[in-house]
Amino acid sequence: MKSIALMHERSNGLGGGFAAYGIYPEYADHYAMHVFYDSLSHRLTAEEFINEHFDVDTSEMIHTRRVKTINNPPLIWRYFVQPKKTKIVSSGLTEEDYIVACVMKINSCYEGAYIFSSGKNMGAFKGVGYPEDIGEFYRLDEYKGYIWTAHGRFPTNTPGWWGGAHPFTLLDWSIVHNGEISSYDANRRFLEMFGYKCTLQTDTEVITYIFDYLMRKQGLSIDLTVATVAAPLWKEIDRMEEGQKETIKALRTVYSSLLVNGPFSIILGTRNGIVALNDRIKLRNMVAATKGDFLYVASEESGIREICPDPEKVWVPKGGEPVIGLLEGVNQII
Amino acid sequence: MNYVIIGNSAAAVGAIEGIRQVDRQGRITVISDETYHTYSRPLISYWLAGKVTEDKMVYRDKSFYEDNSVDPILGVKAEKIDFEGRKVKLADGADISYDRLLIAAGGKPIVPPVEGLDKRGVFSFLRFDDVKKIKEAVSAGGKKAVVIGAGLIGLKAAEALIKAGVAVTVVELAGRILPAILDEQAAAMVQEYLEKHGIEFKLNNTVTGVQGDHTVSGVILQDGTKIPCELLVVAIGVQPNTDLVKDTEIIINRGIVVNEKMETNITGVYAAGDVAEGFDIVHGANRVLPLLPNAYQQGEAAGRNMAGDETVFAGGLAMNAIGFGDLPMLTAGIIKPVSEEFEVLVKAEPETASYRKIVLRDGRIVGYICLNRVDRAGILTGLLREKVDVSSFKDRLLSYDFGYVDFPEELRKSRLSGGAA
Amino acid sequence: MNLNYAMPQFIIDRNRDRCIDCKVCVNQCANEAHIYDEEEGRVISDDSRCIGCHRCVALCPTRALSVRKYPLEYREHHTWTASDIDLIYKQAASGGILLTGMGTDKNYRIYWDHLLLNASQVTNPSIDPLREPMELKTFLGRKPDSLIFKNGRLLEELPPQLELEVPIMFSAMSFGSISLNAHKSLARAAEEVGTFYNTGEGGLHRDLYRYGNNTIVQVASGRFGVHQGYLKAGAAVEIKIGQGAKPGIGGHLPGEKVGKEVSLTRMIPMGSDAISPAPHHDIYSIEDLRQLIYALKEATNYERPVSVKIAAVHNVAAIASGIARAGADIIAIDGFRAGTGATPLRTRDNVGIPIELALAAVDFRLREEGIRNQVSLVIGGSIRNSADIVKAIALGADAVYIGTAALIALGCHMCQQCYTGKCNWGIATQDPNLVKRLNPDIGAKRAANLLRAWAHEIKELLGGMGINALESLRGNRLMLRGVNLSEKELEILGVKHAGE
Amino acid sequence: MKRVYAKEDVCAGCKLCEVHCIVAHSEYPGDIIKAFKKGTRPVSRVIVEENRPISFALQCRHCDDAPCTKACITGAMHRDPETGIVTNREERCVGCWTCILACPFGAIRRDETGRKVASKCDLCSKTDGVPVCVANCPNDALIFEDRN
Amino acid sequence: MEVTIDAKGIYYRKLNDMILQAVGEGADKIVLENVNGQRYIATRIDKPVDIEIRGVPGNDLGAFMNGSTIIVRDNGQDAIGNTMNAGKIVVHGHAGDVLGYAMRGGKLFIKGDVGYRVGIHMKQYEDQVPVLIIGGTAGSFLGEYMAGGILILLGLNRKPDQPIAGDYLGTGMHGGVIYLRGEVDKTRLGKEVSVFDLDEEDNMKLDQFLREYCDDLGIDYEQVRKEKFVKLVPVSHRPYGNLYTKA
Repeated sequence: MKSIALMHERSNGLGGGFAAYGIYPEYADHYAMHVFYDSLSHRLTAEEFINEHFDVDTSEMIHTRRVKTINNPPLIWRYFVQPKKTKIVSSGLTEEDYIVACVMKINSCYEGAYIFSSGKNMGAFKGVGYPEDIGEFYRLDEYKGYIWTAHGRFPTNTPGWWGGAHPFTLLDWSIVHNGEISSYDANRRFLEMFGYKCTLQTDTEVITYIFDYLMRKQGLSIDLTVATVAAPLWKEIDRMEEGQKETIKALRTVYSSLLVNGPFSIILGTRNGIVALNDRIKLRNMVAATKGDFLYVASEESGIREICPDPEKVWVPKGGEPVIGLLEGVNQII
Repeated sequence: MNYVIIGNSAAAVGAIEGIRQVDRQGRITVISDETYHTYSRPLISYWLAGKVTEDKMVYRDKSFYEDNSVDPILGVKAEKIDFEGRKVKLADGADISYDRLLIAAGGKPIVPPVEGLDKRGVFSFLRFDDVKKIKEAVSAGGKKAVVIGAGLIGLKAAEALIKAGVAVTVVELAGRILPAILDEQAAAMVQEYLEKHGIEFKLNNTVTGVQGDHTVSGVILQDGTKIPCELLVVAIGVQPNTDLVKDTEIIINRGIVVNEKMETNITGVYAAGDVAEGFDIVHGANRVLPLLPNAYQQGEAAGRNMAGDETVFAGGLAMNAIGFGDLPMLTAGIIKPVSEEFEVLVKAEPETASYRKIVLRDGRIVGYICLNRVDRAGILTGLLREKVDVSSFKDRLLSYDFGYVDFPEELRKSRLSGGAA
Repeated sequence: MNLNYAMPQFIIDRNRDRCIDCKVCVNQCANEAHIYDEEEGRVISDDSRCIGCHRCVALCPTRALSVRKYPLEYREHHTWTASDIDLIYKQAASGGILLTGMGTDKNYRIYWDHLLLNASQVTNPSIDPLREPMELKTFLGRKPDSLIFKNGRLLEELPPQLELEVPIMFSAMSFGSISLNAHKSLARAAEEVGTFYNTGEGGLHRDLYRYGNNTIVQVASGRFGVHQGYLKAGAAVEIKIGQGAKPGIGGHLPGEKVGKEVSLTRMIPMGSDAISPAPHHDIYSIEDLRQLIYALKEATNYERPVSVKIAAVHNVAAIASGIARAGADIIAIDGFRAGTGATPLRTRDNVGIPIELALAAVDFRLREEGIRNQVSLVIGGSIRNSADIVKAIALGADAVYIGTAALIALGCHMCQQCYTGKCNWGIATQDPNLVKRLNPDIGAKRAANLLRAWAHEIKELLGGMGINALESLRGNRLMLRGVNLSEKELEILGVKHAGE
Repeated sequence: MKRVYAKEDVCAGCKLCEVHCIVAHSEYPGDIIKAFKKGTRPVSRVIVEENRPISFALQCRHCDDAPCTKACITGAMHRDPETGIVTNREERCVGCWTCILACPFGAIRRDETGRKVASKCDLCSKTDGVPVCVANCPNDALIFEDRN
Repeated sequence: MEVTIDAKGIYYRKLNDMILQAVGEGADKIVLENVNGQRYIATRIDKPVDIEIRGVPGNDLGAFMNGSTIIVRDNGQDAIGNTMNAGKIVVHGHAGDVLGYAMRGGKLFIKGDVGYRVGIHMKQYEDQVPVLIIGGTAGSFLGEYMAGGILILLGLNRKPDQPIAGDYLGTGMHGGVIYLRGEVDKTRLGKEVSVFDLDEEDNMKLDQFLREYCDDLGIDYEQVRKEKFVKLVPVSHRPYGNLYTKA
C-alpha cells in the first residue's frame, strides 16, 4: 500500500485495487466469489442463480471501513462456494469452465451484479478511489498473503466504476494493467468465439481471458503464451534457429488474433506466482527487483524502494520479455 | 621501329592508323611524288565539277601527320628499294632506311595503244594534278571533250566536265556503259539518265586516232566517225603501279603478291592498296581491287602487322558507290553471273530508273546492284560479306524496305543485341 | 437497317496548331480512330471509332489531342437516360445480349467511403512507422484449433499456409482474358514484393512456372490447362465458383483470342471457344464442393491450401460457412463492384451485393459459429486504395485481392472494352501488336510500386491507430466508425456511428 | 561503350523515337512543333523497322571496327577513339553513299533535305546524357547500356 | 512388383497414403481388395501403375490421373476420370454421373449404363485425344460443352423402347465427336449438333477403339458392329459467337 501510494501521481482517484493470494487458507478449496451489488434486490436475484449453481459454504458482506474519500460503495459480498457436481456434469463442462460460464452469466445477464473475483484462496479488492484509500477501505492490513499485486488507475476509455478497477480476475487469474490495447476488438472478437464475454468494455479484461484461453484451455506454457501475447517481431523470428522459428511462427500464425497490440505493462497473478510483461516494443515502463526470495515488480523503481530499500538486483525487463516469479516448489505458473 | 611508307593515299593512311593502333612510338616516314597533303582521289571529279574546294579535298585533317608523328616527304619520288640494306633511295638522292616498309604506290592509268596520246589536251583522270590540268584547259577555252572509257572514272570525268560546262562524248569499247559494275538493263537506265543530262555515248566503239598537231583537235573512232574536241580524257582504267619494284626479287603477278598479312615475299616489306593483290572474298582468291575502302583496309591490316600485331586482312570485294546527279547506285560482288550455279533476283522500274538485282549462289548473296532506291543496301553487303544463308527470306531481298525485320528472329536478335560488329 | 442510331461516345479534339502529323496516334490506335490521309498529307480522326482509352492522348508528343464526351443531349428525362436509350438502339439493331467490361459503373453506395478510421491520441500513442517496426505479414490457410507442443517444440506441422509480406494479392485474371505480358508483370511483382498472383482459369503459361512460389493456380468449370503439374506448380489452388462482376455467369473466351500461346496454355485447340459455364458440372451442392476440394488436396498431396472463390450474393454468410466446413482453407469473396474482362451488362449492374456488407456478414457468421480461425478470408472487388484495405481488414478480412487496381497500375485506362480484345494498353488483348505495348519490366515495377506504396500507407494508418502488427487490426471493428449510414447498415457492418 | 539496343518484344511501333530524333537534330532542338513546322526537317537517324507484329528501332551500332569509317572516301565518317562514337562530319561529307554501301546495319541514311549528306545516329553526343530516342521511348523498348 | 492392399474400412486418405507408399516402394501393380466408397483413388500418384479394384470405388476415381491404368471389377460411382490427363480406366459394371468431366486424354471404358452429365467439357489438345466408351445407355446432358475427344455410346442390352441417351445430348458441344450405335431421336439433341453418317476415317477410329473396348470387357465385337452407327458433331466451334452486342 505504501508502495502504490508513492505512485499517487499515476492514478486519478477513479480506480484502485489489489489482488492477494493465500489469504483464505481456511477456505483453500472453495471458490471465493467477490461480488458487487447495486442494491439488495439485485443481490437477491443474483443469489438465486448462485444458490442454484453452487453449494454456498459461507455468504457474508466483506468487511470494510469508512474512508473519507470513498463514496457510494456498492454492496460488496463474499461467498465461499463449491460448484454443484450434478450441474457440472449436466453442463458438459470442466469444473473450471463451469465456473467461468457462471461468472460470465452473472456479469452479462444479471444487471446490478458483478463478480469481480472468483478464484481459490485468493481475492481481488478494488473500487473507485486512490489505491491506498481502497486498501484502507478493504482493511487489507488484516489479510496475509504470499502474492500481492496493486494498481492505481487513470481510466480513459471507460468510466470509473467499481467493477472497472484493476485487478481483473477470473478463477485464479488476476491481472493489473497499464496502458491501452489497440488490438482490443480483434482480441475480443476472437475470444468471444470461445465463450468469453467481454462485458466491461475494457481492454484489461481481454488480457485476463487471453491468458486463461491460451494457458488453461489451449494448454500452452507461460513462455509460449507470452510469445503469443507479446509475439517477437518477424525480424527476430527470422533470426531464430529452425525449431524455435517454426514454433513461434506457428503461434503467430494460429493465434494471430491474440497478439496484444499497443502499449501495455501487465502483472498477471496466479496461485503459483506472477508474470510481469511489457508490450513487445516496450511502450510502457516497468522495473523489477529481487531480494532474497522476494520478487518485486512496479512501474517505477521508487515503488519498489519504498518497501524494499536495498534490493539485491534491479533491472528493466525488455519489451515482450516476461518476468516470472514462481513460488517455491512449483514449476508452472498454473 | 622505323616505318617507311611509299605512297600517300588511302592505303598509306590506313597503314598509319593501323600502326598507331599498335605502336605509338615508332617513327613513320611517308614518301610520295605528289606534293599534296593526303587527299581523296575520288574527290578529284567533285573538285573539277566545283562541288568541293581544294581545302576540302584532304582525306585526313591538316594536323594528321603531326597528330600521328609522321614525317612526310612529299613531292619526291622513291626511285629504288634496297631490300638487302633496308633502304629506300629517293629521286633527290637521299636514302631512307626502314625496319618495315609498305609499298602503297597505288595505280597508274591504263593507256590504250593509240597514236598521239602524247599530244597536248590529252589527260588521264587519276590524280589531283590531272584535273588541275583539265581545269586549266577548260579555262583556256576547251568546249568539247571526248572521254575514252565509260567505266567509273570515265563517267565521273564526263559528269564533272559537263558540270564544268564542257560538252562530252564518251567512247566505250563495250556494248554498255559501266560494263564492270552494271548489267545491260541497269546500264541502259543509267545511260538514258546521263544522256538526258547531256552526255553523248559511242558504244561498241573506240578511239583509233588522235587528230591535231601538238594539240588535240579531235579523235577518229573505229567506225570512222570523227569527233572534234579540245580535250581527250583517257579513262580506261588503272593498273597496279609496280614500276618501283619491277625486276626486283619481289613477286609480282598483276599486282604485288602478298600473304594474308599483306606481307610480300620479302620479310619486312608489305604492300597494300591498288598496287597489291588482296584477298577477294567473293572470288575466294587474291585479286587487285582498286577501290578506296579496300585500299584503306589493306593498309590498316598491313600497318598493324608491321607494328607487330597479328592481323589477317579480312578480305575485300568489288563494291562501288557512285552517283550521277541524283541517281545513286550501289553495287557489289558478282553482278553478271555467267553460269547456272547462280540464282538471280531482279526488280526493275525503268520509269523511275529504279533497279534491284541480287545474285545468289548456294542461297548466299554474292553480288547485287541497287539503282536509285539504294537505302540500306549495306545490309546486303553485310550478308554477302558474312556469307549468310538467305534462303529463308529470299523473297524479301528485293523489297525496297528490306531490313533486319525480314531476318529470321534468331539471326536478327543476335545481330542487334550483341556487341556491335 | 443501314442507319445506325448509335452515336459516337467521344469526340477527338485535334489541335491543328500543335499537331505535327507524326502519325504516332495512327500507329497506336487499334480501333483505327486516327487515319493518315495520304492525299492531304495529314492525320484525321474518326470520332465514331474512339472508345476513350486515351492511348493517343498519352502518347501524342505535342499534346495536340484530347478526348471529350460526345455531347449528345437527348431531351432530358429522369427515367429514360441517354444510356438507356442508346442501349435499346443497340439491342434493337443486333438482338444480342449487352456485353461490357470492368466493374459496374452504376452509382451504388461504396461503403468504404462511409467508414472512417480511428487514430490514437494521448491515451495510447500512435506509432511512427518510419522508425518503429510495423508488421504486415499475413498467413492464409487453415489454422488448427490448437497447437500441440512437446518440450516447447511443435508436435504437428501446420496445415499449408501462404505467407504474404503485404496483405494484398493480385486476383484471378486468366491468360486469355489478359495478355501474357500482363501475367508476367503481375507474377514478377508478386515475387518481388512477397505476395501472390492468381492464374485465373486459363492455365499457366510455361514461362511462368518459375514464379510458382508466388502463384495461386485456379480451377474453374472449364478446367483449362488443369493437370497434375499445374496443380502442383502454384503455392495454392483456388476453385472458382463465381466472380463478383457476374455472379451466376461463367467465363467465355472467344476463339479469336485462342492463339498459339493461349492454346498451349489452356490445352485446347487454337481458335476454339473456351467456355466455362457458371456451375462446375461436378458441383451441384456443398458436399460436391467438398469432393472437389479434397480431390485437389489429394492431387497436391495435401501440401497446398485450397481456396474457394465465390461472388458476394445474398446469402453469402451461410455459403461461406458451408465452404469453411467443406474443408476450404481460404474463402475468397468477390464483391458486386468487381471487374472482369467480359460480362453481360445487366448481370454486372444488377446481381450481387457490395463486398463490404458481404465481408461483415461472413466474418460475423464465422465468428458466431466459432470457425473464423479455420479459414482465411480474402475479399476483392473494387479495392481502390490502401484505406479500403485497412477498412476491409478491420471488418474482418485477412487479405484482399486487387484486380482492376493492378491493371490500372499496368496502364489500364478503364475504357471498359476489354472484351473486344483490342486493348490499346496491351493488357486485355492477345493481339501480338498490342501485347508488346505492355513491357513486363515496366509492368512488374509499376505493380510492385503500387503494392509497396500501399503497404507504406497501411503502415502509416496502422501506426496512427497504435497498432504495429496487422493481425491486431483484423476484425477490430472498433477502429471503424460509420458516417451517413442507416441503423441497419451499421448493424450489418457491426460498427458504431461516428461520434459514438 | 554504351550503345542503344532495341528490345523488339516490347516495341510498340509508335515511332516516337523517330519523332524525337528528328527534333533533336533539327534547327529547333528544343521545340518539337517548330522542328516539324518550320525550316527543313531532317531525316530520322533512328529507323523503326516494322513488319507487324515485329517492330524495333534501329540505329548506328557504333561498331568498334566501323566499316563506314574505312569506306568513307573523304574522311568525314569518323570514330572518336576516346568515346567510340562514330559520327559523320557533315561538312566534309559529299554524299557519295559509300558508307551506305558499307554499313551492314543499314543504319546510315541519305539526307537530301536541303543538302546531301549521310545522316546517322550520333548518340546525341552533342547533348550529353541519354540519347533522345531512348529517353522518349514510352515503353523502355530502347536501352542505352554498355554490354561489354 | 505386385502389392495387395485390403481396403476394408480404411479412410480414403489413409488408403491413398498406403497406395502412394506402395508406389514409392516400387509397386507397379496394386490390387485393392474390399474397396467400398474410398474416393480419389490414384489421384495422388504421379507415376503410372496398374491398379485393380475389387469392390465399388468412391467418387473421383482417378481424378487428375496422369497415366495409370485402373480396372474396376465392380460398379463405379460418380465423377470417374475427372479432368484426367492420361491413362485408362475400365469399369466392368455401371457407373454414375459426371464421368470423364473435362478429361483431356486417356481412355474411360464403362461396360454398363451411366448417369447424367457424362463427358461434359471433354477436350482434346495436340495429340491428346480422350476416348470415353459407354456400353449401356446414358442419362441427359451427355457430352455437354464437349470441346474435343471421342465419346462412344453403344446402348447395349436396353429395353426395346428405352432411349439410348437422355435429353440435351451434345448441348453446347463445340468440338470432338460422339458416335452413337443406332438411330438417334433428334428431339433429344442440343441445337449445337448435327447428325451425320460415318465416313471411312470414322470407321477406322471406331474399329480401333471398339476392339480395344470389347477385348477389355469381353464383349463380342462383331455383335456390336452389326448395328449402324451415326455421329454427332458440332455445327460450329463458336456456338455462342453471335449472342453478344457491344454495350
